[in-house]
Amino acid sequence: MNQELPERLIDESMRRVDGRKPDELRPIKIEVGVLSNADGSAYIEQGRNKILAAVYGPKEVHPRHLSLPDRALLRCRYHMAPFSVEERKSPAPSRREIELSKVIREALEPAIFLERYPRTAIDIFIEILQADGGTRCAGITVASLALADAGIPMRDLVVACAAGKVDGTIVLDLNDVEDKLGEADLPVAVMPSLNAVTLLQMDGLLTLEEFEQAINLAIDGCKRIYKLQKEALKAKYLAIKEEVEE
Amino acid sequence: MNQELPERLIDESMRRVDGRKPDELRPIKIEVGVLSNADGSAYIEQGRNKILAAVYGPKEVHPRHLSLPDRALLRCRYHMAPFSVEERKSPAPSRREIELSKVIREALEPAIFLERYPRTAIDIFIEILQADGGTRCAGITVASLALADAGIPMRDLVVACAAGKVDGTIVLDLNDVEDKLGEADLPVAVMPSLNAVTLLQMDGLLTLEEFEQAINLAIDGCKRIYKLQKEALKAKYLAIKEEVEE
Amino acid sequence: MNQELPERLIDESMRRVDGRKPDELRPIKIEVGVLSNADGSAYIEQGRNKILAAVYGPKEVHPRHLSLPDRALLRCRYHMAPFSVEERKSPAPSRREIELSKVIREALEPAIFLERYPRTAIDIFIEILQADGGTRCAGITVASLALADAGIPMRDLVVACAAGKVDGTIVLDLNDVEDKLGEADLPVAVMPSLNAVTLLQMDGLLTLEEFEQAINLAIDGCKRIYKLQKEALKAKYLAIKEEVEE
Amino acid sequence: MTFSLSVSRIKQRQIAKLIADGKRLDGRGLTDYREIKVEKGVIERAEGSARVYLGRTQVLVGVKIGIGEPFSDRPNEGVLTVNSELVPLASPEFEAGPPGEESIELARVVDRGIRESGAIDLEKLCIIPGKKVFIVFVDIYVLNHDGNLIDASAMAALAALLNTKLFNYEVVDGEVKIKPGFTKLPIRNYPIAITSAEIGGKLVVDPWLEEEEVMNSRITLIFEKDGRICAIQKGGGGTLTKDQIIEAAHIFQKKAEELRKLVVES
Amino acid sequence: MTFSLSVSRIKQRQIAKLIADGKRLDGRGLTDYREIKVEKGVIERAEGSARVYLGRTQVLVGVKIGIGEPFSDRPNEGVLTVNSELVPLASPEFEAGPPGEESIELARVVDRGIRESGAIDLEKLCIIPGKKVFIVFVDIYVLNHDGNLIDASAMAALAALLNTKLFNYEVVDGEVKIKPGFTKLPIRNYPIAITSAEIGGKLVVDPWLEEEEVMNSRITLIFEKDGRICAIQKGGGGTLTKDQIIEAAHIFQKKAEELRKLVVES
Amino acid sequence: MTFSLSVSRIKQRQIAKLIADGKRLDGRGLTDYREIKVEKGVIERAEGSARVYLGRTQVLVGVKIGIGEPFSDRPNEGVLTVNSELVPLASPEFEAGPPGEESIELARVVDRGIRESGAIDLEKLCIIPGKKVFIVFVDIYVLNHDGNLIDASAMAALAALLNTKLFNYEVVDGEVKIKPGFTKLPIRNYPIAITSAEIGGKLVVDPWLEEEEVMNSRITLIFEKDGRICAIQKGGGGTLTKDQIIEAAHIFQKKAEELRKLVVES
Repeated sequence: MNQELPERLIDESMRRVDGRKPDELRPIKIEVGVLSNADGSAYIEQGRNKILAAVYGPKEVHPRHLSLPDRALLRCRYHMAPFSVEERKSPAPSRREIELSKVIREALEPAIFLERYPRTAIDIFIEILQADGGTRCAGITVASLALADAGIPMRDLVVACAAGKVDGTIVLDLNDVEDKLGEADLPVAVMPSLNAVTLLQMDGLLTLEEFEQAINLAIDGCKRIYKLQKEALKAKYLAIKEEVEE
Repeated sequence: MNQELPERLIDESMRRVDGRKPDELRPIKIEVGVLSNADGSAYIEQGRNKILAAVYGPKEVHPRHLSLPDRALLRCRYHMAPFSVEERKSPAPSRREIELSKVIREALEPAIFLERYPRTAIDIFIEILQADGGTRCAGITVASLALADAGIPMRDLVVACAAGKVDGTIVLDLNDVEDKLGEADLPVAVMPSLNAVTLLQMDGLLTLEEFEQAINLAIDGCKRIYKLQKEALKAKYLAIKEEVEE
Repeated sequence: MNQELPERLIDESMRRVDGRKPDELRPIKIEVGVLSNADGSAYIEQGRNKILAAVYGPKEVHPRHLSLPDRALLRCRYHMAPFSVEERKSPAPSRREIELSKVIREALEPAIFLERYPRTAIDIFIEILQADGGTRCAGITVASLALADAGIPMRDLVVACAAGKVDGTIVLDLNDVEDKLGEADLPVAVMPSLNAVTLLQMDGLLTLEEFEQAINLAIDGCKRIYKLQKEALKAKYLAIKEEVEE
Repeated sequence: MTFSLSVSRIKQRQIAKLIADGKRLDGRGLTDYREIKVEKGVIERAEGSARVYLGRTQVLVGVKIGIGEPFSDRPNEGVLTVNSELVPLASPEFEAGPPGEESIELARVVDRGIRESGAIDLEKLCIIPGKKVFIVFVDIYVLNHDGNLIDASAMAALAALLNTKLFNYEVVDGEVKIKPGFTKLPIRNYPIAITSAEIGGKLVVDPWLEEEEVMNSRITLIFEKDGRICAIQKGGGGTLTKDQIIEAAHIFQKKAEELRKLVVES
Repeated sequence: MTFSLSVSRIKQRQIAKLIADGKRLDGRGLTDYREIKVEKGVIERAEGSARVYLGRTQVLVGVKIGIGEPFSDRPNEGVLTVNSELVPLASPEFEAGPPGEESIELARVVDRGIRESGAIDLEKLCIIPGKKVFIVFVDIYVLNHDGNLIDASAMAALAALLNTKLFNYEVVDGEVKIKPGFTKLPIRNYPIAITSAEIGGKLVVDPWLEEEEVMNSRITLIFEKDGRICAIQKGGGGTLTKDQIIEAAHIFQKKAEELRKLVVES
Repeated sequence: MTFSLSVSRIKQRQIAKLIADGKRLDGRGLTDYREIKVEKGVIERAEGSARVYLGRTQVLVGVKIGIGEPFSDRPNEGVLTVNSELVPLASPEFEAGPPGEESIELARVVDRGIRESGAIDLEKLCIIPGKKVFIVFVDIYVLNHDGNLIDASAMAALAALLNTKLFNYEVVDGEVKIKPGFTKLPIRNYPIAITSAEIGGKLVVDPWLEEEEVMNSRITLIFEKDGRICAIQKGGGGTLTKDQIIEAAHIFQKKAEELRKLVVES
């Protein structure tokens, strides 16, 4: 029930608790199109995070009066499985989950051509099956692929990654222990090809200089993950192509 | 966390715990038109009570099927701030707040020409910022002013005041300690110029004679507060007049 | 607060804790048409169970969008009074009550000509005033009579009874103690004249042979209660006839 | 809908007209109650219970006894909890779900009558001061709603409390152990609620459903055994005059005496 | 909508017609299961976990172990709690919010299979009698709904329990201290659920979504390791004959044996 | 509706056009705050309180102190709880009921500013390690919503905390006894939130309601007393550039210094 917590988060050779260098991402595995019912879906593993995203829509809005005359209604639910964390989480949405659902929706919204689907709804569901720090960022990364898989037209993929400060050092892509014991966590989402930040939050303490350093590192991480996103999409389409040609 | 409670509520010279005579009201301060968003609003301090009321409407009814074909739907919410009482109150409405919302709505309803606004809603919100006994009465007094400030046509202002029995004596306008330790509390609301009682409740023990004495004293208190209501309304309109004429 | 529990559930002369033989029903008392507001109602006592059922409908559906174009919407609420069991039950519906409401609805549904009343609703309310084991079965038996009393056309009455295993013996119509301490409980509902099982559940451990024996016994019990149902209906109509002829 | 509205208006005028002449649609006089039947002990598994029929209105009250903590400001007193459920079986107007304002008002008015009259000697329900006390759960269960739920519920609650038994117990090492046998719940007062509807300027006692549908307002007075008022509740969006209320108080006081006898002796 | 309704009616007739001939739309025989894949230990942070694929139906079960109080009537036993979430990611029919009747039924049927078969030796989960016991939280998480959630969930729950580890601990001064290392959760039985849909008078095992949409009713039998039935649940508003049920019981018993092997050995 | 929509679009263009020229509809410059008024100690029965007026926006914060258990992973620290209520009195947009996402975000952003800056010395609020600590309830009560609730709420929360008194107490036999008199709540940092709206590519500080209605996105930075950022929250479905954000950070830092003086010295 209780994790053993390390005394130091970065050792003398600048290695982090999981052996990474300060500017190193955790191993990432992405798969697109993993669920048969959803209109689009994707799965990501980033470190020990395991996250599934699904998209339904554009579809009719229920209840009707919520529909918007000039664009699609975008809804998002970030949700943690009861077994995804150290102590079992109650299934009812926590205040944290409600806030994250909001900021994730707002992070994805600028990418979608919502005005093309007035009076419809697009629903994004993000399920955290296992949590290991940085779930909101990985959730945005994978949800953006589920949107693409659903064929929803987008300005760019949205990709997210955190930077932060741990034992006095600015590091990339914090894991659970670094998040809990570190000095600051700065999750950032961007549309890389548009140079646009769509999510920005911060907890902790950073000077303006450290902040600038951290946001640059986070955006750099985003760009590296962006490549993996595009590869995963390509892999999906190749698979389909092969299927069709078989 | 624990108030110190006095042993006697009325001393040998017939003075109450706060120095008042049995038939004396607490100091009252009223202001009309204190919020910019509401259609009407008012604020009252009565002893240590601090209460804000706002009125929205007549306005469209949501959900639609609640609207009435022959008159306006009157809704009322009496609500206590978590910090208004000794021990922090949970924000969820208590059974007491639900009952008081009902009786306050029924106390104000006879004053309003609801039949003039069919298929609309009038919403009354009463927020108890600090509670010191007699909040339902002061809430009615101030809500009635918020209705007038919203320009809702009324048969008369509704004004409320409690009488009760404390250390064997019938007294006017009980404060928190008198309410808790006294023998009876009798809140009354009236439309003074129509000689009509619109709210009547009682807790405690009163003989028929004491009851008659108490209801007479309460109505007398109401009439005194009625004057203060009208002065507060006048002050508001003088202020507006000055503003216009400047 | 604590019932004293017996050591043995069946004695050497094959008598059960309440003196019954293994294949004996508890005393049953049924009355039809006991509430003036409901469209149909009935009351049953089976052992110490005391259960009231009421039916409203066919009637308009609220909210509208729940109505079905080709048949009536059947709704069912199985609910226990707070004082019906050993420890006071919270009034909020428990998971058990929600499941039982579902299986009872599904047990009654096959009997009703729902297709004759498209776009309407039929509501069945079952209130357990006192519980003594076997409430779902007695609830089905009495709800079926309330449906008949409401004049809802049915293929047959539905009647239910449990069999089970207690101290190694297959027995009929388990009471509370037998249910709690016994080895298996098998509630069954049937439409006797149609040879159709409409409810079947089981908890406990039974070999296939025991299962076959138990289901036969349960259905036999159902047929005996079916006679009592019909007598109760007749009694109601005789009473009406007398009233009319008086 | 239009049809039923106008029917109701015609009936409304008819009811009001009759009442103006001192008569009622069901033949009663203005201060007459419907037939009252009180049955005690109808739910054997509850520690106390009673069913009251007031004409076609039917209310069942069950009392359960639990053990729990006292309120911090009353460490030496047992706890009284009154709830009411307007189950949808009882009326087409009632809906399943958490209690609405009508149900909460009903429970709170009955609660006030019991509490303010000191009907239960709560100090005798203290087991270990500040730690363990008996909790008295009074659950009002309306089975058929044909008007005047307050009076029927208050009578049923009193009858159920009069019928309530308390476990014997002993305290061993700070733990409460239940012992065989029971004592009676200590009841020392008998609050009785009397309700009238105001229709066309007149008060009619014990309104049935059709009268409640047309009334302007409602007034309930609860009297304790010595004739003192222990609770009042006005309901409905109409008005009353002070004189109406004071006159009613004298009439109701006598009425309460009659009903008390009926409930206590049942 | 009209369009999809008539499509569904055509499909319904087609499915029923095929079944009458002993065939199914996806090519299976009437008593064939879809392809089953069981993966244990997929969520490392949970004390136990398993994912089951039943054709395109996908269910994840996670087991968490907590410490809490036993039920007062079972002071020497650990507590088993089974919940299910039909998250909206899994189907256009599922909605966020508190569990509905379908979700509650699913959890309770899986719970009954585990509980009635005695699958978990709950007495071994007692830490301090009457005070502290292990709580086993079994959370069913449906990821893709393509029919027969009960069988998939029951398999996933059993597989996850077989994969569950328990903390080592010691009791020091009445407080539980976690010690390094783990033991296995004591499992002593292996309940397997077998479900059929009744369509046009015939029972088809392991219905997929399109069959569930046209079935009249559903019957689930859960068998423990020695072939005894430990739970039954009929679902849906149709009927079955006693003979159908008894015949099914014999067929299902054999089927359960096959599936049990697959789950235990996975 | 159509009418009000087009009005809003005209106003939107007008607001954006003005801002492009460095002006605002209410005459302020792009980095100007509206008039700020801070009143401390307005609710005497609360342990701490303050009301902040930000133009016509009005926020009341009350602080209550309770005693409860610490979090198991922080046995030596008091507990901070921040809640916000957007009561329907404050705006036609607000509805009664459980807090929505906007209300939760507001409370959590204010919470992060207080928590991450270490504003309250929580270790000094420990009474009996692992058992009893002080709980600080910060309740944000919005009374009139005319935009920029975050900054107004954060200021009111800080002002209320600065004004909060703590009971004196002693621990006797493991029980906490309240003694007469008070001490001050130990405050050691002063977080200040600065919020801008992005409209037409420009950032305007302290947006009022009409600006919030037309903004693309919103950015809040909270600064602690030494000028470090302790929390950031971007809101709204628009985008910002990194350069915009970094430039804003420098401007906001100075702004925060000004506001801090105003709140602390009020």
